[in-house]
Amino acid sequence: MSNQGISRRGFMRLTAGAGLGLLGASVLSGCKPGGTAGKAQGSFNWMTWGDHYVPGQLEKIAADFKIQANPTLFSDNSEALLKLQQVGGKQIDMCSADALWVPVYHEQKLIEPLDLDDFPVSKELYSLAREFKFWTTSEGYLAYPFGWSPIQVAYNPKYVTPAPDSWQVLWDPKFKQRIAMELQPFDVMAFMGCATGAKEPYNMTDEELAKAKQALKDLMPNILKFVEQNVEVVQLLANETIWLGTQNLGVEDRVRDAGGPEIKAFIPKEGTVGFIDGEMIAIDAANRDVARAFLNEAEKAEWIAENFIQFGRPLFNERAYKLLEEKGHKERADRYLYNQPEIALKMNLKGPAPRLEEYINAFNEATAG
Amino acid sequence: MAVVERIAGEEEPTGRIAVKSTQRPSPLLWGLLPIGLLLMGFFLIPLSVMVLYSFWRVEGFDIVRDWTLDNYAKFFTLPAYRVVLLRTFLISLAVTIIALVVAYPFAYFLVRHTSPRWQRLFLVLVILPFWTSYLLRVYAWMSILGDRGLINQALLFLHVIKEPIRVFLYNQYAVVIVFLYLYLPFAILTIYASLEKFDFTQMNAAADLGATPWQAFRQVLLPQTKAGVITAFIFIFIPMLGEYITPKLVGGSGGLMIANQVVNLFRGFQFPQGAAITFVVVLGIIVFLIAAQKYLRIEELYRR
Amino acid sequence: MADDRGSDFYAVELVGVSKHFGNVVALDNVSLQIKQGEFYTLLGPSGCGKTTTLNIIGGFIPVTSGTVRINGRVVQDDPPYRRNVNTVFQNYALFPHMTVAQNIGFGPRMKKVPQDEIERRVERMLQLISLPGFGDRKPAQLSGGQQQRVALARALINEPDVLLLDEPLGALDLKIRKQLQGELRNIQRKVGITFVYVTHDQEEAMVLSDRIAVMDRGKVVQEGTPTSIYHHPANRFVANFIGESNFFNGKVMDVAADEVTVEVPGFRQPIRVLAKRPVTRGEMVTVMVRPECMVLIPDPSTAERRDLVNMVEGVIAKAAFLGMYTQIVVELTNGTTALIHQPGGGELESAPQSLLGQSVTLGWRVQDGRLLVD
Amino acid sequence: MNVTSRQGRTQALFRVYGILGYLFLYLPVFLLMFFSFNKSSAGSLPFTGFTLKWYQDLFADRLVIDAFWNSLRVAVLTSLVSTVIGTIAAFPMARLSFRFKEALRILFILPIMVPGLLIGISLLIFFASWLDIRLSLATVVIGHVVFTTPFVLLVVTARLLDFNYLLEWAAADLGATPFNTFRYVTFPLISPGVLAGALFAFTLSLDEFIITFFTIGPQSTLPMYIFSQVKFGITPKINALATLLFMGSILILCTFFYTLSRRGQART
Repeated sequence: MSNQGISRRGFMRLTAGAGLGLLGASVLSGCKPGGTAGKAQGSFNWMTWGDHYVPGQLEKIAADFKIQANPTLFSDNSEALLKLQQVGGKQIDMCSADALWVPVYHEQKLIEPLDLDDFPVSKELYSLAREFKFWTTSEGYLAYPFGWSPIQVAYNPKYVTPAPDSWQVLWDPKFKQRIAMELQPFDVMAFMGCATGAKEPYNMTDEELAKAKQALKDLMPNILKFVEQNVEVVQLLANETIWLGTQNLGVEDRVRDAGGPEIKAFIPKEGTVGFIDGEMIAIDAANRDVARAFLNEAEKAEWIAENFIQFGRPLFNERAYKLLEEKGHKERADRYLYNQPEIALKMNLKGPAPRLEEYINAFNEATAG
Repeated sequence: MAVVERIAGEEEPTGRIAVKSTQRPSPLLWGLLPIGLLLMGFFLIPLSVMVLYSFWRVEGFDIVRDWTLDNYAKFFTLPAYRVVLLRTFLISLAVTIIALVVAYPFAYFLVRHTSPRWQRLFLVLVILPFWTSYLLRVYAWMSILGDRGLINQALLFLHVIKEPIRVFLYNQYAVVIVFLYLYLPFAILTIYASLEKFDFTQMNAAADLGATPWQAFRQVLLPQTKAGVITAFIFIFIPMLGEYITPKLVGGSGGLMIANQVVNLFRGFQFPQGAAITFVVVLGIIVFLIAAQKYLRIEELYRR
Repeated sequence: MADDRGSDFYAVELVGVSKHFGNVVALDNVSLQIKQGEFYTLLGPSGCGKTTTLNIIGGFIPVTSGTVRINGRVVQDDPPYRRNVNTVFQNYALFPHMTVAQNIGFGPRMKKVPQDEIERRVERMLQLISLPGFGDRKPAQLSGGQQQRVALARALINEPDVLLLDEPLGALDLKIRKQLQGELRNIQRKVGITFVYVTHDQEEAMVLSDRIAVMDRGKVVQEGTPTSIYHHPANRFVANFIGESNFFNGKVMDVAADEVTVEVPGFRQPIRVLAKRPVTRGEMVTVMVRPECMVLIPDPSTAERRDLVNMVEGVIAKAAFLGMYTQIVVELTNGTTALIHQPGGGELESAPQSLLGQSVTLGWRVQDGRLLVD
Repeated sequence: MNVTSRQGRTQALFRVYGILGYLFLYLPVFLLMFFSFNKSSAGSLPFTGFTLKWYQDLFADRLVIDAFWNSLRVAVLTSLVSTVIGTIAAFPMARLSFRFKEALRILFILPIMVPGLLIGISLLIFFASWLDIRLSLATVVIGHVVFTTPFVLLVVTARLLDFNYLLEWAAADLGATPFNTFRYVTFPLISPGVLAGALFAFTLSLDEFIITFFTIGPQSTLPMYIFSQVKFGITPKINALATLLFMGSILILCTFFYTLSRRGQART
C-alpha cells in the first residue's frame, strides 16, 4: 500500500474527499515501487529525545540495514517545534513529540501523515495505539506511537500519611518546601486545573484559569522548586529532601536504585496528565523513505523490550510485552501498566494549551513570588 | 623613563598615531572589516529581526505581522515581571560584589605569593574547571549543598546538627553561591591583570611612610587597580542578568530570575512578548554600558 | 650596502622639515646637513624634537612638510625597511624572544643573506662588541651595557649608510656609560659610518661628537663643533644648556670698533665685552661669562695688570671643593649670584668654608665675556 | 613585632587563602569525577559502591562519542576563526584612534552581554527563514564565533597595549617588510595573548548549549546530549566523560608547562 507518488498530496486529498482512501491506495499500490517502508538505505536526520533508542541500537541498525540515523537531541517540545518550523523536512526527516503537540505539527503543516499499514512492524502495536483519535485525520495517522506515561504524584509514606489519593494533599501546610515539580508551565497549570476541577485542564476557561492560577499561588510555599530534569525529582525523593513530587511511572524503582527510601505513587482521583510519545515524518522530508525504513526496524519488539528495561515506562508494542514476560520482567512490566495501555487514554494528554499566552503569563505571575 | 619622547601637550604618544594626523588611513583599519561583517551579519541583523518580532503579535503558533506595543505594555503592567526583574538585579549585584571581594585577595595571592615560573599554570588552573560541563558542575554543587549533601553530612558527622538542615540549597543563597562559583574565575583573571601591572615597591614606600597594610591597600593599591575591579564588575554583573539554568536548578521556587520567565514565554511560543522583555533588559544594559564606557576601555586597565 | 655616490652628497640632509602632531608643532622648519663619516649629535632637553628628528630620518614617522635626503636620495616617503639606515633604540628594543645571535642576524636574515654568511658576520660583530660566546643567550640574561652593545651590533651588521642612536647610553649608570662612550667612538672610527646621535647629556655630546646641533622647542638653535658651541653659544638657551654660565643683563652704553660697554644696574662699573655681533646703543643685551673665566681678586689694584678689566663686588655665599676645582657662589651687589670655578690648591682647597661671608671682588677679561642677543 | 615573622604570617595567610580558593573551584569538579565511579545511577550522594560500568557504557555509546567529536570539532574551528578575526580587529582597536571607536567598542562586547537564548533563536530564524541556509556544524561555528570573538578581541587588545611598539620599529629599521615584521616580531610576542584568547574561545565553545541547539543541523554536541536527558535523567556516564575530558586537558596542560619549563632551563 502506498501514498507515495509525484502528486502524492493531491492524490491524498482526492481520495480522502471521495471517501475512498484505503481502497484507492491499495489499488494504486501495485504501480508504485518502494511503497512499503523497509527497503530504503542511507542516512536520515532525527530530532528526538535520548530515551527513544537504546545504546547500540542505532549502530546495529546501521550495520544490518545500512540505515544511518543522525539524532539531534532536544529537551522541550516547543524547541523542537520551533526548529522544525524553521528548517523543515530539508534538514529534519523525523521528529519525536508528545501527545497533543503532534496535532500542532500537523496544523502547522510540518508533518506528513502516515498509513500505519505501510509499516509491517505496526502489527506488533496494541490495537488501541493505532487509533488514537487525536492523531487520526482524514489524511492519515499523524505519528507512529512509541511510549507513554501518566504523571503521578509520588510520595514518601514515612512522612505523608495517611496514603493520599487526591491532588489536595499538595496544599497541606505540613509539606512546606517539600514538593517538587517538573518545570513545564502548561503541565503545571494543567495539574492545577485537574486539582481545581477544570473540565479540560489544557483548555481552561477564564474562570477556571484564574482558579488554577490562585491554586498555584497558594501552593508556592510548599514547592521547593520546579526542576529542569525529571531525574532531579528522583534525587530529591531519594535523599528525602522532598516528600512529594510529580513523576512518570516507575518512580518507586528509580528512587530505590538511587539508594532512596520506599516511595509510593498514585494517580490522583481528579485525573492527571500524561504523555504519549510518537515519531512523526516531516513534510517533504529529504530522506523520507530512509526514515520510514528505520522506523520499521527500530520499533521492533526486540528493541522496544530493551528500551523498557533501560528506561522503564510503558510502550505501545504489544509483542514486546510478551518478550518481557518471557525474559522474566512481567512483574515490573505490569507494575508499570505496560499491559494496560487503555489507561493512557484516561489521562489529560500533554500538549500546548490553545491559550498559550494566558497560560504562560498565569504561570509566570503565580510563580514570581 | 618615557619610552618615547613626548612632545609637550601632545595627546598621542608618537607610537600610537592618530589616523587624522596622517593623510592615508592606516591599513590596520581593515582589521575591523571581518569582525564588522560578522557582527553585522550574524548579530545585529538577526537581533533586529527579533526587535521586529517584539512589535508583532502571535496567534497560536504563528507570528502575525500586526504592529502592536502590547508586548511592551504587558511588561510594565504585569507586576510579576517587575518583581522578578528587581530580584534578578539584586541577586546579580550581590554576587558581583561578593565575587570581587573574594577574587581580589586571590588575585593578590597569585601575583605575590606564587612562584613566577608557575604563575601561568596557576592562572590556567583557575579556568580549567570550565572544561567540564556547566550542568554537571551545577549538579555537583547540589550534592554539596543539599539535604544529604556534603555539608550536611559533615555537620551531622561532627554532631553540630542532629537533622539535615536546609539553609544551603533551593533558595537565593544557593543561587548566590553557585553564581559565585561560576563567575569567580572571570573576576580573578581580570583583577589579576591589573594587579600584575602594579609596581609593588609602592607598597613598601607606603609602609615606610607609616601606612598600615590596610591604609596602604586603601590609599595606594586599590586606587591604582580600581579600573580592573570595575571592568570585572561589568563583565560579571551584566552576563549574570541573562542566566536561567542555575536559578532553575538551585534556586528553588523563590530564586527564579527574569530569564527563567523569558524562557517560559519562549517555550509557550510567546516570542513577541519574550523578545520585548529581553529588549527592555538589553536596552538597560546598553544604557549602562554607555554610562560605564570609560571602564570598557581595557587600555586603561593595561596602561602602565 | 653603502651607496657609491661618493662624498659629494651629505650623508643626511634635512631641508625645511616640519612635523605637526595635531595642533602641536614638534619640528619647525628644521634644516640639517650631516657629512659623510661624521659623528653628529642632536642635543637638547626632552621635548625639543631631537627624537622626532631621528624618527623622521629613520622613517618611523612621516614628515608634515620638507625634504629628507640620505646620500642625496630623497627618502621621506620610503618606509624604514627601504632606507639603508639603522637605529639603536632607546632601551635598545632587542627582540626578547630571540637569542643574541638571532637579534644580531635579524637584518641580514631579512635581506635573505645565506645562513652561513649570517653566522660568520654575527660572529664578527660579537667580536667587535667584545661579547664572543654570548650568541645563545637571551637579551634578558644580559646586563644593560651588554644589551646596549648587542643593539649596536644588530644595527652595524647591516653596514648602514647612517647609524641613528637614540639616547643609547641613557639607561646605564655613569661608570658603564663613560666606558661605552669610549667604545662607541672607537667603533665609529673603525667602521667609518656616519653616526647621528641623540642625547640630552651635554657632556656626552661634547665628548663624542664631531659636530653638535642644539635643539630647542622644535628648532635647531645652533650647530657647530663642541668647542665653538661652548665658547660661542648663540643664545642664552645654548649657553645655559651647555656648560654653566653667569649672565648679566644690561643696556648698551657705548659701541666702539671692537668693544661694547654694557651698563648693568647695581654694578659699580660697566662691563666691557668684545663686539662679535652688531648692536646699537640703548639695546638690552646679556653678557655671559663662563665660571672658569672668573677670578677672585684678592687685591683689586693688581687687576689691571692681569687684564681683568671687568670687576664686580660681592659676598661669598657658598663654597664647595669638587676635586678639580672649587665652586664658589658669590652674591653680587645687584642681587644676582655668580658662579666661579677656581682651580684647586692652596687656601681654598684646605678650608673653603672659611671663605663664607667674605667680601670679594670678581674679575674677568674682555675676551672672556660673550655678548648674547635674545 | 618582628618584621620577618609578620611577613611570614601574611605569606602563610595568603597561601591558605589560595588553597581554599582552589578547593572552592575544584570541589565540584572532584565530586563529579567521584560520582563517575559511583554505582548509584543518580549521580549524587550517597556513595553506593565502586564501579567502572559508566566508563564501559560511555565507550559503548556511539552517540556520546559522536557528540564529543562534534563538540571538539566545533570548539577547535570556533577558536581558530574567532582568534583570527579577534586578533586582526585588536590591532586597530589598540593602536588607532578613529571616529565611532567608542561605539564600536560597545558593539564588540555586546555579544557577551546579550543572553545566549536571544542570540540562538534570532540566528535560527535568520539562517533558516531569511537566508535559507542549511543548518550544520558550520552554522554552529558561526553562532559560537559571534560570542567568542569579543573575548579574543579583549584579550589580544590587552596584550597589544602592553606591546613595545619600538620592537616593530626596530624590525622595520633592520629591513623587515611589514609582513616579516609581523611574522618574526609582532606575532611571536603577542602569541601568549593570542593563545589565551584561543583557549578562552575554545573553553566557551566547548560548554555552549543554547546557541548550539538552535543553530545545529542533524548533529548533537556534548552539552546538547547532557541537556536532552530530561525525561529520565543523566547517568554518571556523562560524569565519566567529563572526568576523561578533564583528565585529558590536565595532561595536555602539564606536558605543555613541563616542556616550557624544560626549555626555559635549557636556555639559562
